[in-house]
Amino acid sequence: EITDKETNKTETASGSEEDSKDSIKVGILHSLSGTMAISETSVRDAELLAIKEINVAGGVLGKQLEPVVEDGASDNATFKEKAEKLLLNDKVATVFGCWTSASRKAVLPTFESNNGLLWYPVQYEGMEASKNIFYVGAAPNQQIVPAIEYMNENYGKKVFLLGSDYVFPRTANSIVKKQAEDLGMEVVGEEYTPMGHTDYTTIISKIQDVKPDFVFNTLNGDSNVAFFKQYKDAGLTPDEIQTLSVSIAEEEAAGIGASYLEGHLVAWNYYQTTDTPENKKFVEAYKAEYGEERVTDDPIEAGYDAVYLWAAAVEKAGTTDVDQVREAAGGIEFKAPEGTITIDGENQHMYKPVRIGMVNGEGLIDEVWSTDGPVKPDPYLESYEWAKGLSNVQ
Amino acid sequence: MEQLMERMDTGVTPVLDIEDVSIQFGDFKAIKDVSTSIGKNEIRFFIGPNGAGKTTILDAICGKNKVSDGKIVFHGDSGDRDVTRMKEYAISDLGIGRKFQAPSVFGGITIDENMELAVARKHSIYSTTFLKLSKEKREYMNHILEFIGLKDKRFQYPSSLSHGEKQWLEIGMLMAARPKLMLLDEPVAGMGRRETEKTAEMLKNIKKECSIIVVEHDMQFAKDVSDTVTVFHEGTVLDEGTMETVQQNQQVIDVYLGRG
Amino acid sequence: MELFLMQLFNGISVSSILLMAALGLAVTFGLMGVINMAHGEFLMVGAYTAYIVQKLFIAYLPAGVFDAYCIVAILLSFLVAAVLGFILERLVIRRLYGRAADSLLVTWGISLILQQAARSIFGSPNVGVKAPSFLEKSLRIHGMLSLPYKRIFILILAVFCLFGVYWLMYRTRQGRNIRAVMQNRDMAAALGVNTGRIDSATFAIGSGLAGLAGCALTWIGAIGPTLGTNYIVDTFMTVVVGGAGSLLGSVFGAGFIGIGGTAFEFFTTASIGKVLIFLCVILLLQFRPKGIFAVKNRALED
Amino acid sequence: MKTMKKIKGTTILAAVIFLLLAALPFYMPMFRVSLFGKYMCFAIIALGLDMIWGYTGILSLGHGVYFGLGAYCMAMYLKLEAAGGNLPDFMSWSGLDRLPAAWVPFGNPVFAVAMAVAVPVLLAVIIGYLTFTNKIRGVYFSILSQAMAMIMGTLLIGSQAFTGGSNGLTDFKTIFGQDIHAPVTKIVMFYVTLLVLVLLFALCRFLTGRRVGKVLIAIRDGENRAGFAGYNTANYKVFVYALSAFMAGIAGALYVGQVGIISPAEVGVVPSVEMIIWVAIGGKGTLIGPVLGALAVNSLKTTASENFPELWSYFIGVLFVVVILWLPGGVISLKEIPGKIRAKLRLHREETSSAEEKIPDKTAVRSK
Amino acid sequence: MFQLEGLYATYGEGMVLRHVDLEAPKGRITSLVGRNGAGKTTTLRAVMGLVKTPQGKISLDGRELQKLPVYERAKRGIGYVPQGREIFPQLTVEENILLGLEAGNGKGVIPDFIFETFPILQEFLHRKGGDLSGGQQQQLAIARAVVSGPKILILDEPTEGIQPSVIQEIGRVITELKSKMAVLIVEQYLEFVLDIADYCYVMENGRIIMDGEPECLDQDRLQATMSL
Ligand SMILES: Nc1ncnc2c1ncn2[C@@H]1O[C@H](COP(=O)(O)OP(=O)(O)OP(=O)(O)O)[C@@H](O)[C@H]1O
Ligand SMILES: Nc1ncnc2c1ncn2[C@@H]1O[C@H](COP(=O)(O)OP(=O)(O)OP(=O)(O)O)[C@@H](O)[C@H]1O
Ligand SMILES: NC(N)=O
Ligand SMILES: [Mg+2]
Ligand SMILES: [Mg+2]
Repeated sequence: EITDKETNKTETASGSEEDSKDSIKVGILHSLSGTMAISETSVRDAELLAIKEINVAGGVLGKQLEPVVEDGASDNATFKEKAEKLLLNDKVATVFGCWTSASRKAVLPTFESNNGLLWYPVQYEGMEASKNIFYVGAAPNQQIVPAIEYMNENYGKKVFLLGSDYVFPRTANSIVKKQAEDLGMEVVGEEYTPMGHTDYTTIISKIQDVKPDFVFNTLNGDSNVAFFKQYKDAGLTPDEIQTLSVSIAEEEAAGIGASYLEGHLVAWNYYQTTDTPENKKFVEAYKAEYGEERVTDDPIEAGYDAVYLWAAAVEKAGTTDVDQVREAAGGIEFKAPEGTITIDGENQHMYKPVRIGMVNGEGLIDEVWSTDGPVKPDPYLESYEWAKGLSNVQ
Repeated sequence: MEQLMERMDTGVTPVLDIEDVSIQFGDFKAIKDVSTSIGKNEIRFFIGPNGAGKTTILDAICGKNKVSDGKIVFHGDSGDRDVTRMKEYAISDLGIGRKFQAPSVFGGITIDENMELAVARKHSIYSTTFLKLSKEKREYMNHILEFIGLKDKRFQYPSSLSHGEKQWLEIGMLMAARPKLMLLDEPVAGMGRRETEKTAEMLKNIKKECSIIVVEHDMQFAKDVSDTVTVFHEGTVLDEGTMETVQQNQQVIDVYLGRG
Repeated sequence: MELFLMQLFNGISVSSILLMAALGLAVTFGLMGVINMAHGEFLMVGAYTAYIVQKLFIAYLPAGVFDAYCIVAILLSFLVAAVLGFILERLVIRRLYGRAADSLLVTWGISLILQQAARSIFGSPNVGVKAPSFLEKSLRIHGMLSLPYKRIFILILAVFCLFGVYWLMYRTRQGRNIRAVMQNRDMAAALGVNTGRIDSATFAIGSGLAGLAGCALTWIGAIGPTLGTNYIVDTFMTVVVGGAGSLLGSVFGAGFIGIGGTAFEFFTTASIGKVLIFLCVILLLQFRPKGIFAVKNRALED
Repeated sequence: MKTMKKIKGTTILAAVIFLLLAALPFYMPMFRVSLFGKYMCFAIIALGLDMIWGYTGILSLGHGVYFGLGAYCMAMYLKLEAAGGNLPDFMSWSGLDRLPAAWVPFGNPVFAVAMAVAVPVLLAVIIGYLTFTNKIRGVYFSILSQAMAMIMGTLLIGSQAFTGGSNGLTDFKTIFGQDIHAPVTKIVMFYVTLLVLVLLFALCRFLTGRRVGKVLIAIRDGENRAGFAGYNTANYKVFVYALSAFMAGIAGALYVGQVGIISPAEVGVVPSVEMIIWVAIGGKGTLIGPVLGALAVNSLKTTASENFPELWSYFIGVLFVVVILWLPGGVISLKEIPGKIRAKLRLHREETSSAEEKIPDKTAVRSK
Repeated sequence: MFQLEGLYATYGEGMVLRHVDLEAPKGRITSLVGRNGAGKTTTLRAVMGLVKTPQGKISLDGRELQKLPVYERAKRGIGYVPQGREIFPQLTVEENILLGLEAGNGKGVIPDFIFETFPILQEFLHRKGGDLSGGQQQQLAIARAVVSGPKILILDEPTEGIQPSVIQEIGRVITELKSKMAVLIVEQYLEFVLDIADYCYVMENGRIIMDGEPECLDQDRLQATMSL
């Protein structure tokens, strides 16, 4: 009996045999409950939208995609449990999912030991390149690093680092500190607040006390709302002390309220206002599906892209077999709403354009600066001299 | 004081000396400089008006109340010990057992198990885990269960007992522990005459092994069982002596006994 | 000096917010003994009520009267949460009196349901609420020392609610009945007190206070399905440090955690500050096992 | 007689549950078996919690702390083994260049396993000694323990370089030299967990059957009175609290091996409350109840969330409410229903029969 | 006129009262005696609605009460002094009494006769009820019931824990009260109760086994029942 299971298991989830029927199962794994549901449900929506569009257009390899949605419940162990379930029980061809780095780290061993495939839609801190993950969000050199360069040039050398107390902000800031040193900038404050922290008056007092040229903000979730409301209450404006946030996109902006965010800066690869024909179509489709009220933003777009990228790779490979799909994926281009993105076959990250934006009175984000074209992903920041020693993995 | 001298003369060794004890709640002095001493094998009654401080002083003896002044010295096997700064369980281990005014037994275990906890003399985690009750202890326990009339109900839970039955169970548990000094707060409240008499009989029996302090308002009962009586009034000792002499004291009649 | 004064005000202001958020709990938990884990969700209900009121004002009324939404929102958030509390008490809570631990579990279940309901109705992402414009300014005293009107307003609101609750509980017949019911339900009934009505009313008041607090929270923080989870632990600490069952205790608890917490945060970091203040709570309980303003009572010591 | 019969019923139930678990690998796919391995760890925690809550009346809302300590101790070993002599990855990107001294001995599996048990017990003894001798009781203790869970979570997240921060410790490769993902390893870990569960169950059975168990109940029903009866209640409470921490620590160590991750999300306030829920749903104050509760609640949670990923919170929420309201004794109290019905019938019979016959009886003895 | 007709009462699965008939008219002190565990307390709790009464009638002045909730029965004029005092420990003495006063729809002032009977209550008016001594609490419990001016006063062992001189006082007060209300008293203290009662019911095992005026009761049988 046991050996039976064993063979069953080593077969794993590659599951090309499994989809001999006329549909292909794909997994969607996001937090639909708990604190992270705030951000992740919309990404799930975007992924479902892409699946629907592909199905309408005839599916992949002539088969319809059949999404299997699971709730990671904002809990790392649950993410892992659900990943196993998707790979071993449902034998899905691939999984689109996760938001926090913690959840990605939690499922990574599962994907590796079962040779599954995960498409991760969110910008993150880098220092990782698993052959079982495709990273559709920005690597640090596609968001954090250029953002700091921009701020250094346009706002000044005194930076105050503020983030939520978890891995992404802490690691991002350790990158920023190295970079700041290299640029001759001065880090005048570094604060982390627990997730769900609700009162920023003390930190704002500290900011007022040290008077930085700008605040580099890696707060996540609810905390941003509290921070920006109280920032304004304290009489601070972007004119006095500018902020740049890397985890506030249009959806978060709506939750904070445009009046509190107007004039503040953010850094992403995509905005709802990004002017491409693909984006027009995407925004229209998204709103048509989920309502005029809804906005699109970078992770939502990345989730949407991820599905198309995988579909393209499968078409190219002619199978959903993980190894072959991975093989085929390198170099695949997709005309995404943010512009053309390309899969880097080596580290499985994307070539992406980088954009700095400013929140406007409607809560949407206007681009104020962008790179000329897509930037090559560099998750380990190997091309930066100052980043040496940040990672021991090569 | 005279009383005390008297007893010293007759060679009765005290088990408990209460020396100039005062007890205060906020700025209300419930007990003021009370001194008395309880002899071996003596049944002492504390009587006195409601609120005189009888329960308060029992609370102090068994460690439930802090004493603001004075000493309470227990003369036990392990020498003389001032109990005013000791923890409840340590006082209990010295051999001072207490019955409360409102009946209180453990509701989550059966009557039998209640008795079992009481009869065991060793209270450490080790002994409660590994040691079984000796045969002699079990027999003693059965004997008490019979005596308090709860043998048939022994596997029931105490919640199914009436008020009076609970009183009995508590007295039974107290007896089972074979303390050197028993403190009984209104043991016959809520008991019928018959039960009261039975209790009196029992007290006279156990007196052979220990000393007893009883707080009671039942004068018939006091007359029947007391050796000596201390009358409290507004936190002080009004009189002390045998029931007969105390009953004659006009002050006692005025504040306590009434015309009856 | 300026920084010190600013920090002191920050502390007081955090305290007032905590007090505001904890007052309802001081009633449902401190007084009624229900370990109400759904308290945070009543805050959430109040916050969403404020959101809806604001939406309606924007949709149907001229922009000139927008600021008046604030008054309507305060009243309605109290009412909506109170009604919800009333219904919950009737359906569920009333079977749990005297079963503190069970009340914890059931209200935990209720909090899951309410959170999910908020998600189903309003969606997972946060929604935005704008404070009325007269609260958006701050009273600049000197240099960086400025007191936001919002904070002052919440402080006043908290004090107002505190006195309201005090007056109700200790100065009215209803309050006496409430306290009697909480101490001995059977006997209160035997004295002609309609315990069922008192229970529902008290729980409704506690819930209403939470709703009101939730409305105030919309001006300074996030409004989303998980709003309550951010406050639940802090509010329980607040009530417990001071001594459950004592209003003065809750005031003290709010002050202790608010001022102490911000001070620690100032000298260390937000995370360490939180750790330190909770450590202080644990330490304090060692000396005051029933909270600072523990209700001392001969009859309570079993 | 009656008590004898009752014990027998639950023994049979326990035996059935353990046999079903033992046979699990023969009729369930491997990953489901692993899930049950996880649930059994939860059952161990629940059993320990029941000892302090169901029996002794101490409601701890912070047992995630002890679970976490056990798990982290074990995870440190696994992480070092996975790093294979290098610095664990998270340390380098968090700015460390050398293994912290506290981590060094955890390279030794025996030390790590010993610590997984010793650290929780030690902390429980310290915390327990302070709080119980200082007479912190009831809800005050519960909230205190909740503060501990909060502190633990915050500290773990805040010391990323030493603990892996919010990511926790994960990505293990081998355990005691064996491939941690290999089915054989998983099966072995499953049976080890089951064995530990059965042994601990037996231990608790032994304790509750002895006088010490009665003392615990006495403390629950009236701590002061138990003190007046001569029992040093603080000692007993420290003992049983440490016992439950011991069990949570073991559960943590077993959990990490099977689940392959431990992170602050598993040890904070929310999971600590969930642990209490397993006990309550199963039936506190019985031993098989919490085991059943942990297995059932978690299976149900998994099933519900798989089938209704967006609605499962409703199911779980409603389940808590319904069970606690209508089955205050937990699902285990279902077994009393037949007895209750019988009693009702008996009562009814008595009612009608005495209504008929007793009236003349009474007038007969009336004397005036 | 207060009446119980064929009353049954149960605790969970145990039947405690079996077909109790009892009358307590105004102007008379009716007593209920019996051994420990006979069911006296249960009878009074059944009257108050605190235990289940699956069968039988409870009526006051012709109106049936058995279906009414507890508080409604109190409003209809039952004053209850429970066994074990059951004062509100955290309310002051004054508040405890005021609760009683309001039960009878009385307003505001506590009548003087209360303080004349129980002077200690006046002295400790602002002390918490729970801090009083046992006997003081008992006095408070009686005062709280009497002050509501009920149609029937039911007392469960009111002399328990009270000093002899005050017992006499209580006897006097009850005797005075009977002109204004019916009184039903449960007592173990036979000398006391037979002295003040006009009529006596004897209960055993949840049944009334004798009743009559105290002098007329079969003394041997009474003694036998009480002392079994
Ligand atoms: N914790 C307390 N706080 C305030 N006053 C108290 C407290 N404990 C007792 N008292 C007061 O102390 C006095 C003595 O009370 P105690 O209970 O000792 O009386 P007692 O002699 O036992 O009376 P009884 O015969 O009525 O039981 C009473 O007036 C009581 O009100
Ligand atoms: N809560 C309860 N659950 C089950 N049985 C009970 C309960 N309370 C009382 N009984 C049982 O009901 C019977 C009558 O009890 P009750 O309290 O009415 O007696 P009583 O006549 O008032 O006795 P006492 O003089 O001792 O107060 C007793 O045998 C008792 O065991
Ligand atoms: N990758 C992030 N934002 O956690
Ligand atoms: Mg007394
Ligand atoms: Mg009785």
